[in-house]
Amino acid sequence: MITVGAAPIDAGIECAAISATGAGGIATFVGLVRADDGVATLELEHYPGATEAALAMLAARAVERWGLIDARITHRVGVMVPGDIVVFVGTAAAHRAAALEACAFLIDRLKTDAPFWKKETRGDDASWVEPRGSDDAAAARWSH
Amino acid sequence: MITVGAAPIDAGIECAAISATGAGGIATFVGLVRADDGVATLELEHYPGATEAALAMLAARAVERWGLIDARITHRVGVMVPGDIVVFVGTAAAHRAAALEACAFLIDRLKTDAPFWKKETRGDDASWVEPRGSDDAAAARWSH
Amino acid sequence: MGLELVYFAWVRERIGHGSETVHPPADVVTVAGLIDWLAAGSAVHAAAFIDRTRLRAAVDQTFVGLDASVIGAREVAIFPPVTGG
Amino acid sequence: MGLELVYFAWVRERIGHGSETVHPPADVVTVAGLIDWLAAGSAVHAAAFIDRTRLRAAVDQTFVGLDASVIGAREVAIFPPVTGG
Repeated sequence: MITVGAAPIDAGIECAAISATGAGGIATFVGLVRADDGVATLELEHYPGATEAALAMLAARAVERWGLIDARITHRVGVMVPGDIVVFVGTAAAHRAAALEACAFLIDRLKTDAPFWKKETRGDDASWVEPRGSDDAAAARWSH
Repeated sequence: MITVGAAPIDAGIECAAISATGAGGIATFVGLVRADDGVATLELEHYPGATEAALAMLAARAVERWGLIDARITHRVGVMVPGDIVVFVGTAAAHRAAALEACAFLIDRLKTDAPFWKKETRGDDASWVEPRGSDDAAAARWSH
Repeated sequence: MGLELVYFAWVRERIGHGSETVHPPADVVTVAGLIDWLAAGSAVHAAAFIDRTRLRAAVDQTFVGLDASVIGAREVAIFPPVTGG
Repeated sequence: MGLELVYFAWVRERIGHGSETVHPPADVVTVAGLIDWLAAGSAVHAAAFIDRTRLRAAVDQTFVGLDASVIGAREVAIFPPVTGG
């Protein structure tokens, strides 16, 4: 299931939902806003409709590639503060290797390809985040 | 935190607990009893005291190797049925790669080195599980 | 019937609004041509679109290059490179 | 003061109980020697320990080889290879 919205994400509820598939192995990743470099707020903007479609396509690719039973992506948008959950990714498979790899694939891809734009505020300064090379490298390892 | 006990494991509670560390990235793995090959029940036996100590040492190694903020292992013992959660592993790190790798490391090691013994019942037949070569191979990739 | 334009992130901020409806002439056939036409008609758009290498686009919610066709399109989005989730 | 023995999995099942206290003679100095002494004194233990390659041990909750010392030990565990969590 793909969800993009401004509501706070509850890690427990998300994890319980993907675990309820009853698959043998469930892998999840929870990404939170870090307070690195004095970030006060993180604002995420998305392209309503297109972003959801892009995440659904990404999830479908993971399901096919790793034979997943289910994949779940829940993404928050709007203004967040350090400690808030930005994204939840959950994968369910019969065996653990598939679930773990697919989960890592999804979060790496989400961090690069997904149609989101980030704006950080530090004190009085607000700036749009530029794409990062390290994220591209993390995503590239899945292309073989 | 290391917990080994007979109480059912709640994926939501576990995931919420490790997420509460507020680290940037949280990876979790939930292992459930599969109904493969007609398994009716899975019984896990452990060595009270020694098993907890072994898991604590494993978690400490992961914390050191990946610079984790926290690691959480919750393991069930006793008689379980398909769909029951056997194990929860959660790792918290500033960055996602560390959390994801450490989580995969912990579950691979748990599946081989951890002092547990498994007994499966299928119909009227009960048998102790033999160590599996594929699990050893999964664990060995972390030895470099 | 007009063409719906949507903007995101700093493109949206520089233009001052998230969407607008325009009626480009028939010789505007690509996203790049649309950007040129918008920039020619408005100093605000010209400033927002000044560095074309930093612009990305979607036509009817499909991500495309700036050389993609806008013929028959209902919605064109113009935005900076995505920074991921 | 006796030596506490603990058994797990099919070793426990074959012996019929999970723990017992024994008083081995002074010439029992290794886990392997302890196993030999137990097998010599009881047909049930002999049957449980028949294939030594399938036995593993811990001395005072530290996992060791069968050649490890039991001198001064308070607890020795004998069990099959672990099958993981």
